[in-house]
Amino acid sequence: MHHHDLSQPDYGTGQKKLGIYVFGFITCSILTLISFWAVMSETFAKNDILIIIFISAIIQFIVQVVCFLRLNTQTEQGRMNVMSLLFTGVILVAVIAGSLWIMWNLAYFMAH
Amino acid sequence: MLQNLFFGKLTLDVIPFHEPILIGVMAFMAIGAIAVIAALTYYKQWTYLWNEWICTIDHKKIGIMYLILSFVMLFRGFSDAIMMRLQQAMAAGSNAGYLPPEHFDQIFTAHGVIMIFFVAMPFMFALLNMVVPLQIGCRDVAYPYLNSLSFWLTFAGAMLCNISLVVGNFARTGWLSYPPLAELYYSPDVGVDYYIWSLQVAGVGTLLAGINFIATIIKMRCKGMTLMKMPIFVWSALCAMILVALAFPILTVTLALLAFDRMFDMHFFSEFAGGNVMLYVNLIWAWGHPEVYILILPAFGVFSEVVATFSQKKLFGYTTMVWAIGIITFLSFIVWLHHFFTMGAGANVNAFFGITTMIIAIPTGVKVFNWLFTMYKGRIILSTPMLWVTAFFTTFAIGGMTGVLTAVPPIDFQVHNSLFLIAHFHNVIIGGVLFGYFAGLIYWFPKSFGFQLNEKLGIYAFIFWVVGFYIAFMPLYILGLNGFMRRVNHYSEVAYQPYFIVAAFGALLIGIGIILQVIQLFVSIKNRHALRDKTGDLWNGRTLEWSVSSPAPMYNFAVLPTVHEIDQFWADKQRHLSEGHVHPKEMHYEPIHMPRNTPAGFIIAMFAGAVGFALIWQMLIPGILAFIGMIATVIIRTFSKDIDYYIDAETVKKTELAYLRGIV
Amino acid sequence: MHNAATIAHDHEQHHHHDGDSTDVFGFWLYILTDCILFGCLFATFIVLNDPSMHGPALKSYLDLHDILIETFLLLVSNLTFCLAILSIYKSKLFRAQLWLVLTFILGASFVYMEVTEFAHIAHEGFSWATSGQASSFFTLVGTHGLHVSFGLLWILVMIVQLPILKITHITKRRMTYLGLFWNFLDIVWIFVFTIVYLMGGI
Amino acid sequence: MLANIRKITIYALIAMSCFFMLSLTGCKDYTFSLGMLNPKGLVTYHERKLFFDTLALMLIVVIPVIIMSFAFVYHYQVSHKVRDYKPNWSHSYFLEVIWWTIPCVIIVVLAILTWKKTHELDPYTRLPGYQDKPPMLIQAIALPWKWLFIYPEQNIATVNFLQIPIDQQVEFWITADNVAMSAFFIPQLGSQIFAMAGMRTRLHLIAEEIGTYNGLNTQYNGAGFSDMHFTVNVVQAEEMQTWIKQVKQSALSLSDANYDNLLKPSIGDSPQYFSSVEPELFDNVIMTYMHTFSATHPRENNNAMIEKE
Ligand code: HEA
Ligand code: HEA
Ligand code: CUA
Ligand SMILES: [Cu+2]
Repeated sequence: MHHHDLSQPDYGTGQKKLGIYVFGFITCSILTLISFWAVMSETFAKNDILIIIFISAIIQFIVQVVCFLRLNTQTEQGRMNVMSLLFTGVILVAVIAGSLWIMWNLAYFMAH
Repeated sequence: MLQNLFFGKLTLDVIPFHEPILIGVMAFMAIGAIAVIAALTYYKQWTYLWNEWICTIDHKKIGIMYLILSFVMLFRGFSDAIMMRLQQAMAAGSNAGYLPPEHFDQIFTAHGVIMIFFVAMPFMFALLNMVVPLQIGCRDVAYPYLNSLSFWLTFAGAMLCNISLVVGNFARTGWLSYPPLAELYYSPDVGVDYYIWSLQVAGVGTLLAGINFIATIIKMRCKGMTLMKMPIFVWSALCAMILVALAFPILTVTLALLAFDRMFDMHFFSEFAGGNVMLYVNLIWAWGHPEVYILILPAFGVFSEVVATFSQKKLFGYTTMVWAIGIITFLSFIVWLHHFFTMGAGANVNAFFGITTMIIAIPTGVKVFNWLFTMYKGRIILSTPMLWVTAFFTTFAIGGMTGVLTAVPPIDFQVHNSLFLIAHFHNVIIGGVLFGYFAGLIYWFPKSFGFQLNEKLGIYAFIFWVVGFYIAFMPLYILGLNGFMRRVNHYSEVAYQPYFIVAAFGALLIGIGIILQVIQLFVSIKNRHALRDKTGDLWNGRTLEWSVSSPAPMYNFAVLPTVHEIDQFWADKQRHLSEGHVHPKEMHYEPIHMPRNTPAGFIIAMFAGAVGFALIWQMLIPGILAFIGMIATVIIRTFSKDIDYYIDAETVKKTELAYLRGIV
Repeated sequence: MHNAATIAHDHEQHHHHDGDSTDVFGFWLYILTDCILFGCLFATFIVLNDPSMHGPALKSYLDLHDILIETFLLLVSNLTFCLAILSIYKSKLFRAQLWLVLTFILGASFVYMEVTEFAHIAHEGFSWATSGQASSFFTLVGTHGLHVSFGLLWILVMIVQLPILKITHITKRRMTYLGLFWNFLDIVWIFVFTIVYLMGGI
Repeated sequence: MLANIRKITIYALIAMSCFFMLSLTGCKDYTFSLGMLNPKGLVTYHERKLFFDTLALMLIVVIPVIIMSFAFVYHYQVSHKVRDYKPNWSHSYFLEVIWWTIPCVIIVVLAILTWKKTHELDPYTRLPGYQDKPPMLIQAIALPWKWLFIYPEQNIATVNFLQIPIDQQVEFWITADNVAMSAFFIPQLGSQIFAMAGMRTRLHLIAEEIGTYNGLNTQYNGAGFSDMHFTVNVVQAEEMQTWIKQVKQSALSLSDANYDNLLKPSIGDSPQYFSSVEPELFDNVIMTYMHTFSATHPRENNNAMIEKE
């Protein structure tokens, strides 16, 4: 921690580099266009569209996290940030998936 | 029109002048307030109050303020409980009791809300503030200013809840306010709005405090204190705060959706327009279940500290303790459905959540065994904190067992919403949470106030509490198994009545216990010189907080400590014993960098409270003004440069030497 | 706000540095709590957006072209904000301000488009009081919009504050906060346009 | 001082158990007949058994825990000057494995039991032993502080009174109208389950003993909650037939107008009997909530009492 150059403190959020930002920006633009195109062109089946837009969204999420939020595991603090994100993610998935499961199950039984 | 913009639905009619009891309460409150104001003016204490307390960002003082808040609110919570007990003891057969439904329903709702949000939660934050920074060897929490904001938000929430006593009324919907009952159609008055906004304001405060403590514990431990060398109380606090950070946003959303339904005609929970009431039940319990573990985890932490100290023995199974806490933390997010097995989900869902629930018994059991074996081959000193722990074992084992019983869906189909459930959770909340917090309070009281509490009165209070508890709540198990439901205002079956009379008697005994605690407090304050803790290590403690004077100096540690092992202070004492002295006398002291007090937290929170009040009564203009005030205060504060200062080395040295002289 | 992690006087910088990293961690935790908040709103939306529900369907009111533009406004503003941060680190105060102004304009256009869209949809007969589905749509998207609006206010404050407080570790830290916040909002938007608009538009 | 504590504690314990005993004896025989402890139906019978099985299973650990907690505290007090003092003994693989394993084993057993019983006693499915016997259908509607029971096959209806034949599996369809979320429960016959407007939950019960039981709402739903009880009469099949004939004679019929009357909030109504029912009433009630898309509650005009408050 001692020898950081003060002009670039990273607080565990990575170094700032123009190249990475531009790369992130271009990737996200392309993925966004793909998603919108998949829906608007009306050439695909519904399931295919769903697969395309969700894969695209997940890749965009990762690109944004890496390129813009600059999460990384280089420093102690960086690892802490990543860990807390992962834990939150696990809980979030548990709560959302659990809720949807419960709600659908209830709706199913109350209609049948 | 203009009046509407300013006052919304608020008119003079909403003040219940026709209710003699409430007018009495109001007069009492007014007299009290005037007395306090007069006293402050007479003794010229206003500036003291403002500078030393309202603006303070010292975690130790904030802890004390949380304690006072909890203590004051306990009287409301308790008088509600007594009123309910009396009503149910009377209202059998043709006797309707003295509380009509609209009062009774308001009382149990207020009791639940106040006990959980404004007694137990502030009590927990009091202990955390009093202890955590000292135990991890740092000078304050990560964000002292945020800490003050958190407290004042909680305070503002509590005040909103109390205002409902005299202006308008409180919700009559139960402490979780299920729609559709909580929707405008069934609850047209402002009760539910009070509920929503007092919890919303306090909830934001809690969330911020949670973030604050996580950052404190993760980032500000003293040198050498790795995660696996933290005192268990700090571990339990960390996990409880992780639960806060992950669960409270769910509460915020849930309450907001309900508020939108009521304020903006939205239809989240109205079945007739594509809403879904079950969604509310689902969401509120996704918060509600972690919430009860938020309360119990710090209590578990207290037990770990107290058992080790008073058995004069190292805590058994430190590593498994940490794992157990971690597992409980995780599991508490995948069990919430056990609160609504009876809502009509299929067998797979019910069985799955039932089983995840009972798994929690395993790590909890492991903790219990570890505590037991900490006592095994120890030298147990039965001071009051230890007495509370002793009572905890049996009480919590029974409460936990009845919890597991309700976790089996077919059993829950019988006992859900019955007094059996009420008995279960008072059993774990009083026997676990309260007993734990009491133990912690007595244990750490000297550290915050510099003197010990009177032991004798403490023991008497303890006995009344424990005996009273069993008498008050065991009958409820029997009633529950006999098909008696919760929230019942009167009943025609007189055979139930004897049980309720016994239960009311038990609550009275608890009341005596509480009175004894109050007397204990006064007696101890009066004799504070005799009870003074001169060494700073009254109980022969094991962790860092006992290595400084009582009360701890402003800056906590003159020199930030370094640790190499769990229970460093204890180990130090063992080593120094042969050398004759515990504390280094000649030291090189340096100036200490401290954050400066600020009124910003208080002001922002008061504005937030005003926004809440304006939302309740739909007072448009005051609401907007208060909101702008809030934002403006935040922004102005960011421009301030004068946020810290140094305590010079000379002052530090003087303070420390005075303390050391006291020991010798 | 800084807590002495050390008392040594001449390690002043180091000390601030440590304190700042604590502070940023705390802000990160706040962002994570916001994730939960949005997660719940998404869950609510998905539950209430059940296709078997009766009543007017969201689909017929959506215009994906506008959404695409909104998406790009936000994405570009993300980049410009990063450029502002880069300028800060290069100690180019004025340039940072310029990038911030640009970010503000992009963000404000986003909010403007969203508000117009809302007004339009509501005017067409799909207002938040129409049905549970409508309520959840407006609340989810609106909460994001509200966050963006707060971000805009914050950007304004930064634009004013930078020349007053100058580029110090404090303003750098605040720009880091703001950056996390702004980027986070773009991430949330990815899920908003995928789950609400694209899935709704199929 | 310590001796003092001990004495006080002992007195306290004695006093406590006295009170507890006292509370148990009060009108024992009579009180114990109202809930799950005195089952009159298959479901409750199984539930009670499960309750005690589970309890016994847990007591295997809980009783030793309670005993140890008293024994250790008592034995190792400083004043007892026990020689055996090991201040640094804080770890033992052997012991820790034991107390991870035992609760695990118990919970595994309990989990298996839970999984099986939850499916067996699932309110939605036919009861064990009655899988292929068609149930009798009764539709229950929670109304503002009273219960309406419709016998669709018999085309009759009752308020706050339920009569069912013995040893006959009954399937309840449950919903609510113009009242907040409620729950249907007959403790001595079986499980409770929620009643919600716009939705239909289901419940299977069977009565195995003739008698009169208490039925009630268990989910707090406003001012009339405490009085939302109904009487359950279990009778022989023949008696059921005569009763149905009797009800058919009733002057009242459940027309739309009469149903609207029931929608008005009222507390503690005595039983009413309807000789006929509008066809599809139950489904229509559910549809009222499912299919309107007005901004206001479909029963806006029926909540006279709520407004009065
Ligand atoms: C601090 C508060 C607290 C705590 C710690 C607990 C702990 C537990 N609770 Fe409780 N609970 C509440 C507060 C709490 N609860 C509240 C407030 C409600 C009702 C809210 C409302 O509806 O208003 C409630 C309701 C509630 C329900 C819903 C019932 C219903 O609505 O019908 C259930 C069901 O599963 C449940 C289960 C449990 C379980 C399994 C535990 C377990 O964590 C208990 C674990 C502990 C032990 C088991 C004892 C010690 C262990 C041993 C001695 C080892 C050996 C034991 C075994 C192997 C079994 N609780
Ligand atoms: C923390 C939670 C808590 C606590 C401590 C208590 C304590 C008590 N409660 Fe309860 N109670 C609830 C939470 C709590 N309760 C909830 C959530 C409900 C459900 C509400 C609903 O239905 O919606 C409920 C409901 C409830 C009912 C309603 C039952 C029904 O629905 O029919 C009754 C009936 O008598 C009751 C009684 C009591 C009694 C006699 C006490 C007393 O024995 C205990 C007295 C306790 C105290 C006076 C507090 C102790 C002091 C402190 C914690 C602070 C001390 C501070 C300092 C010393 C600084 N409670
Ligand atoms: Cu409740 Cu469907
Ligand atoms: Cu729970």
